[in-house]
Amino acid sequence: MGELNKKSAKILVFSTEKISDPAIDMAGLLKLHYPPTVYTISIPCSSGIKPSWILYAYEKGFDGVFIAADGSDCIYGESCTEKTGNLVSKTHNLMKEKNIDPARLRMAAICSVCSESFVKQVRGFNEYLLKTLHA
Amino acid sequence: MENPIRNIAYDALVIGAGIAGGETALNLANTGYKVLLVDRELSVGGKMIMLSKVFPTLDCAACITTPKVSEISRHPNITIFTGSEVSKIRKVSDNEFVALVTKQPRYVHIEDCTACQLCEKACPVNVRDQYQFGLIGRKAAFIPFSICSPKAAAIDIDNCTLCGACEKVCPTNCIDFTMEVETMELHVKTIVVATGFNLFNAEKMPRYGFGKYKNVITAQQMERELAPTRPFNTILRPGDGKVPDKIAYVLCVGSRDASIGNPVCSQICCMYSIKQAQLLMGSLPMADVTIYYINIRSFGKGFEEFYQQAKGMGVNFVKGKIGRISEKENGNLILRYEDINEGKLQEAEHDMVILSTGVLPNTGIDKLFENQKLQLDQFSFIGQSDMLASPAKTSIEGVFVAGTATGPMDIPDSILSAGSASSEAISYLIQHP
Amino acid sequence: MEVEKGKTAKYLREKLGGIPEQAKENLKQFNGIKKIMVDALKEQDLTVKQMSEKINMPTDEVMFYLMSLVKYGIVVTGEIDDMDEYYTYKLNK
Amino acid sequence: MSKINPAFNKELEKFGSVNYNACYNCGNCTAVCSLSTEDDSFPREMVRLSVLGLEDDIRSSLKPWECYYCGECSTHCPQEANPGELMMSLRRYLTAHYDWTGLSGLMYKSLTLSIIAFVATFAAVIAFAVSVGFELEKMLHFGHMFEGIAIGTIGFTILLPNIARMWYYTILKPKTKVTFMKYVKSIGELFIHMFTQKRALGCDDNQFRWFEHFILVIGYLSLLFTTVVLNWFGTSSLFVIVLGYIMSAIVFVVTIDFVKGRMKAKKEVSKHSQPSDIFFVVWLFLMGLTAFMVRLFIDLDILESNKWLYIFHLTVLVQWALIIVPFGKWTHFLYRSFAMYFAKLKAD
Amino acid sequence: MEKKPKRIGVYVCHCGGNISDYVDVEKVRRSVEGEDAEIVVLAKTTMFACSDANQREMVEDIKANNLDSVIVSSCSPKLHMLTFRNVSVRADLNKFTYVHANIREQASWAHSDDKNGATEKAIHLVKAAIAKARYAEPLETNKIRAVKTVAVIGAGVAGMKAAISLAQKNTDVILIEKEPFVGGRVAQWDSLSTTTETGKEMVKRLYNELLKYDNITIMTNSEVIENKGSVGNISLKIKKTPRFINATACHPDDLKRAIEVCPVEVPDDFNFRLNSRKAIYKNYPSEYPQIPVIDVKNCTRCGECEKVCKAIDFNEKEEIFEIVAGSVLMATGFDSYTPAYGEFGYATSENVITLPQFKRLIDTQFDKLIYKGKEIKTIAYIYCVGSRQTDGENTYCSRNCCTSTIHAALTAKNKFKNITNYHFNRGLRTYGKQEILYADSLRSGDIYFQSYEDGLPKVSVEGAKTIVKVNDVLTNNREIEVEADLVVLVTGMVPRSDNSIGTLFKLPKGRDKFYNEVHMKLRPVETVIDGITIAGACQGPKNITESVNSALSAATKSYTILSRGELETDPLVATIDPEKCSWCGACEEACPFDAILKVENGKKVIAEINNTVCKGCGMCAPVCDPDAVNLIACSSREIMSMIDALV
Repeated sequence: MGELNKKSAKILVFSTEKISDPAIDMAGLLKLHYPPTVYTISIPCSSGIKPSWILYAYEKGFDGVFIAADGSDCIYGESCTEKTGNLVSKTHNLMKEKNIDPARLRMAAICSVCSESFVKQVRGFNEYLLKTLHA
Repeated sequence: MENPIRNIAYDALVIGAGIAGGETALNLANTGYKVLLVDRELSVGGKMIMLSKVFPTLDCAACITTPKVSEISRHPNITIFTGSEVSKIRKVSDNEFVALVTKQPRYVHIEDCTACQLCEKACPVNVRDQYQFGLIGRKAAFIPFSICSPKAAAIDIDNCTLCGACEKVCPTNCIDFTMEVETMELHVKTIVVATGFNLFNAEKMPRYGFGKYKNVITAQQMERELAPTRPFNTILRPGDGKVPDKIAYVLCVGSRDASIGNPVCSQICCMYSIKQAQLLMGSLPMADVTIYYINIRSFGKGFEEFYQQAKGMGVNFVKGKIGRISEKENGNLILRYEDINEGKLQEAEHDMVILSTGVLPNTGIDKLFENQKLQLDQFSFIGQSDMLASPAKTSIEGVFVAGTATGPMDIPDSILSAGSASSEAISYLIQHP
Repeated sequence: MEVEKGKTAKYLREKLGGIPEQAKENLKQFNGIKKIMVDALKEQDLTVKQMSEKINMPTDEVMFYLMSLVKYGIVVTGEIDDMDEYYTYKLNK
Repeated sequence: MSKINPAFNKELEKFGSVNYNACYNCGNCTAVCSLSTEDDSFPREMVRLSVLGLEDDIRSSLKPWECYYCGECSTHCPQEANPGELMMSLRRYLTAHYDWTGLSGLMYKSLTLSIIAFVATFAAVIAFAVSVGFELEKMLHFGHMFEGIAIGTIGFTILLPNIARMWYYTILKPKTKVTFMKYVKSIGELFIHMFTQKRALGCDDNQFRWFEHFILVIGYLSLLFTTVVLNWFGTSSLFVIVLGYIMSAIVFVVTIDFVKGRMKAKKEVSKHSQPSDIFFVVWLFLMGLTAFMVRLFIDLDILESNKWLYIFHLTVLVQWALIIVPFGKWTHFLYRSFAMYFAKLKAD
Repeated sequence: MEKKPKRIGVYVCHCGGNISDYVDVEKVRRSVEGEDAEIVVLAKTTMFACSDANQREMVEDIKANNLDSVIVSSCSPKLHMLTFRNVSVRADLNKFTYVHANIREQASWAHSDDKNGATEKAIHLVKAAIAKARYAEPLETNKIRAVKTVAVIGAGVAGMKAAISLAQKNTDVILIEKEPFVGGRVAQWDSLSTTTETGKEMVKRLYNELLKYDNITIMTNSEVIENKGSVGNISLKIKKTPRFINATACHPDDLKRAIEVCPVEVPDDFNFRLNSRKAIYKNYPSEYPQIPVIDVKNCTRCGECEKVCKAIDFNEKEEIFEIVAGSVLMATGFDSYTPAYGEFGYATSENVITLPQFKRLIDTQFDKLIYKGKEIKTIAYIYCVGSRQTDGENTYCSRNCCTSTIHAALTAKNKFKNITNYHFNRGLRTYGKQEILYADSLRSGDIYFQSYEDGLPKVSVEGAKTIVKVNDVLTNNREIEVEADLVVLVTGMVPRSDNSIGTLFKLPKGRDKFYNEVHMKLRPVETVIDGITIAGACQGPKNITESVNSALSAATKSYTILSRGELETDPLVATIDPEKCSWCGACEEACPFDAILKVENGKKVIAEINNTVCKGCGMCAPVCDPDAVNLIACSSREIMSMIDALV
């Protein structure tokens, strides 16, 4: 595992069952590679993520958390974008309090066919994390 | 001993248990109708269950067929007869057909067989395996293929030496050579014909040397070589076991060709060839794969992108129909063609050639109907009496058609046409109680 | 007619009045080839080509029988040659 | 930049083309053709040029002459577009085009005109016979004279200018640079092809067809030589007499087989026979047969009482020399040989 | 609290090499079997987890080993989660005890470049699934009564066929059409290939059949403006725009005169703006319903029509209807691609039109083909305009245009004299029996040129002539020039530009921007939104037969959903911990479905979840300061233990 850590950062992705998860699946289907230390937990909607989960992930050793948000495609309504934004800023504040680099939490809207964008995002995130954390 | 004639009644008879027939049966059964599904093969699943993966998603074919197949085989409203053929159908009234079904003996009691394969081990016989398209042998007591359904052994009586070894080892005593042909008279209210298609027999084009040159195979055989339960456990050319590294696909073998009597485009060969080419590039990374085509017909959802993806992976696409194939001493093959882009005659050497054979009608179905005529179209596919507005209707009221029995179709279209036939059949059953 | 379970092959044999000639012939041939191939492999591991030369049989037929023997577990696939072209086959010990 | 002319196919239809518009450009015809090579790919190229009506390209092309019509391309054409027959009709089209008199084209396109020509020549022969009072000696003498004069006149006034025109269209006009030395060095090609039709051996349909053709050419040329130079009908040399018998027999026996083929129209090459093809073989047959009979009657000394036989022979001869040789299919024999020669000049 | 440890069974699927080629499945099996030995009482690998044989084996294993929960590690849950839930049910387990791990799309395929990495990831994913399974409890599904009514949106051939087929199955249908007339695209065509019936006749036939069924309500000029509820019980609000014509008082002659006197002229969209129509109009004489309509947007209220016709009634008001349907069938069709300004001379050359315009042109002309006062003799068709783009967004093939163009070209040739057709294509795609049409066209003398994407034809104007140039692949890449009287751009099918209905129903779109099905082969007409099916060309380019097939498939699916009258929905809703909650109202505010009630439970005021309304989105969870809200199956303890397993 130590070997791997040098190559790629550990990233926890919160994806959503109906929107961003299909995009991540399709990234696999199209063999768009990304670091294998990117793990996904799928939940119904990105606006249902508790800040405490994110903080817990850092505590346990994740280098970064990525929220693959529903964006405007959310099947539960348009308020999703705003609510996800709110919980992210709430978490950022909590992170600052705990002296965690807020840049270790990223969010992007991933639509159900945004495979390439997902891969680009996590690759970029991985590079950032490697630079800042394992330099 | 006389054949016992059984009289049984169902709401619907579905002839052919391929993907279209299976889907139709499921749709009808899920809305509460009793369905009889008849197939002449030893397993349901038709041609699709024998495929490796499917375009354009590269899902494994088994991942899509097997759950459907298992749902079909478990459904309380569906009765399956494998190894059986419908021999006669008579319409007796608006909502009644009488069908004669002949069931060939399997010599194995399916319900008792656990597919333990002990009989297969004990059997001394070796004959060409029809489910691997002759690439490898099988026993006379055998399980048709690993994902077949019903998953039970069968005895190939034509090649059996009746030594009894299988019986001796069978732990459940399910092998029974006293089985006889069964004939049944069935009463059904509606019929869905889903008898699928035949593939062109490449031996009818001697200039391609299929059957003579051992390294010229059909795409159906390559499909087996690529499947998870593949005969050679890797890709080898059947002529001498060499790992091929220069592979050619010859498209339109038996399609778009009036000179052999089939001017129709088979509409699936381009795509399955591109799919196989992608899979070959995956399993033989050093190999060159060339596809010789007239026009690439990647017209469906995601197909054009799939074609572009293959180009991106390095599959060569050459515009030009192959004229002749000749064999070299070392088993390699010389392909003669005109490279249309250059306007020049060319010869190319490949060590393995795959013929993408076309779709032909499964003939003879119209002969089953006794007192009404099942109309065929000009290509001998089953005729659609109202092709645009009711594609599943045939010339006989109450008889519907699903899948490739009406003409070439890919899997998604077959499934949609099965949905269409189911809809018509359900409406018919409701309107003719 | 009652036939004892597990001995029904005899019943059919009697009913048909013997064994189909073609099936018998095919079995005899297969057993012969199997023996020749196994004997050849006892001496050394062989590729399909080498086997073909050794037992004087066309390569495509060797391929069919040898692969069937692999399937039945009598023969196993060995190494591939330096050119990554031909596998050798050996007896399953 | 090429401007296309879709009306060309109407023109070509008059020369006997069949359905070539159906071509979907798969190249199968080129690929099954055993004479097609990387540097010389046909017939699809010719089909395409014809579909688009690119006449300049067609006129400058030698490819139609390189085809010996084995029919494989048509047998295997997935669109049943008949590329083989197209090549045949292109040869007729080119023949018409090379011919400065324009008569070839007229006769290809109009059967009536051809028949009129045949009837007119027949009438001329009768008129001549009447004018000499059906005197056998005079007729025989004239016949012999006619052969020599006709060969010379037709050769110099029609065939030679036409060959020159062919040269102009295929070599000069496309601005192919050929040195004089090359003309000299390559001349062998002309005679080899003229006498052997070597190229047709490449057709893998059957070697027998080439052999028949070869024997026929040799037989025909020798018969011509025997009658014109050695004066077969007038000679008393036993050698010449026997030679004439053999040669004429070869001509009519081999042509019987050809005629049978045309009639049955089973093979691809004879499915779409045009009148000009039929005239050619039938007249060749009649020439051989009547020549044979005439000499036989001379030897049996019964020609005097059967003058009509000679008149018939003379009619066939005159029609052959004045219609079929200059304006009919006979010219193919010449153009093909020159095409091989020109192709050699163009090569490299 | 802790009960006796769960007994969990784990299956690791090879997927016939799809997984096992990159992931060491045996290693995955060993690592979970070893570490969590107490609860993982069984760990197996299998060639195809989804095969019938393995399903049977699972049922036996569950019973023999007394398992509480099973995990299958295989492909995406979108494919086979339901398959394995059903396996659990057959072994008498509750379906919600089943947990799925995706080690194909998210491990073996995504990391096929790194076998070790893929294997490590797969191990973690399976462990996370085990962590989740630890807490998976049996749940009761919610049962809801299903309304046996289907709302079919769009009355083109697909929608009409679906409506007829559902009505035949004794299902109530509400057929909603945004346009004032039914028939969609097919009504715009006269000649159709493979039949002698015209498009208009086909629409007429279907419309007359619609009228036969009492259980079909046709609503034209109507639009869905609101969507609430879920499968089985979907409430729709429909806005019906008035026609301003009183159908009962209408005398056909008067109406004809009303149209004549109308002074307004607007571009006629039905004829693809080739000509103009009045503000009171009908697109063609036999159009259904057989009442003209007043186009309010363009009507100047000059009152001329009122003077000649009593039936005109400007007092008609917009109406709002509320309906309830059990399922919604979408058949909203497609738009034809509009070329960009200057694309192949579009809009810059006056002799350039699109294929739909050309088809309307042939239908409306007789004897001679006249366009802009000029007789047309030679026509150049440029294929793949707006399809198979290399520099645009539409990378897909529009499937239908090759055949459609050839059919139009042949129709023009047969209807008018001396027409010459030039087809500038990129490889003909007349698949299946349509190939015969291509062969016919070649035989009739049509000329085809082919180019690749890097050498598309160029259109230029020289005087009165329009010139098309191309480097023709079929003639050794030679540059060919053709003079044409008319250039027809073969425009492909694109999704409807007005996607308000898709937005309203939250329908996901595919890469091609058409509505996306769940799975092309397993569930080809269903969407991720339960109860909403899709049919026809709104799902992607299709011809009439294909549209009808998909419409009937969708009808079968919608019918199957509703036929039993009762539906089961997932009980995966939010829960409130009454100990922690002390009503602040934040959750109520966050809930988009009004599923949170304020109740008094005897001791204090707390929040309570209305289970039948809650959709389990979880928006209420993060806003709860005392952390009293959790989603079933996605609660903090599950997520956190999964995080533990993934690290």
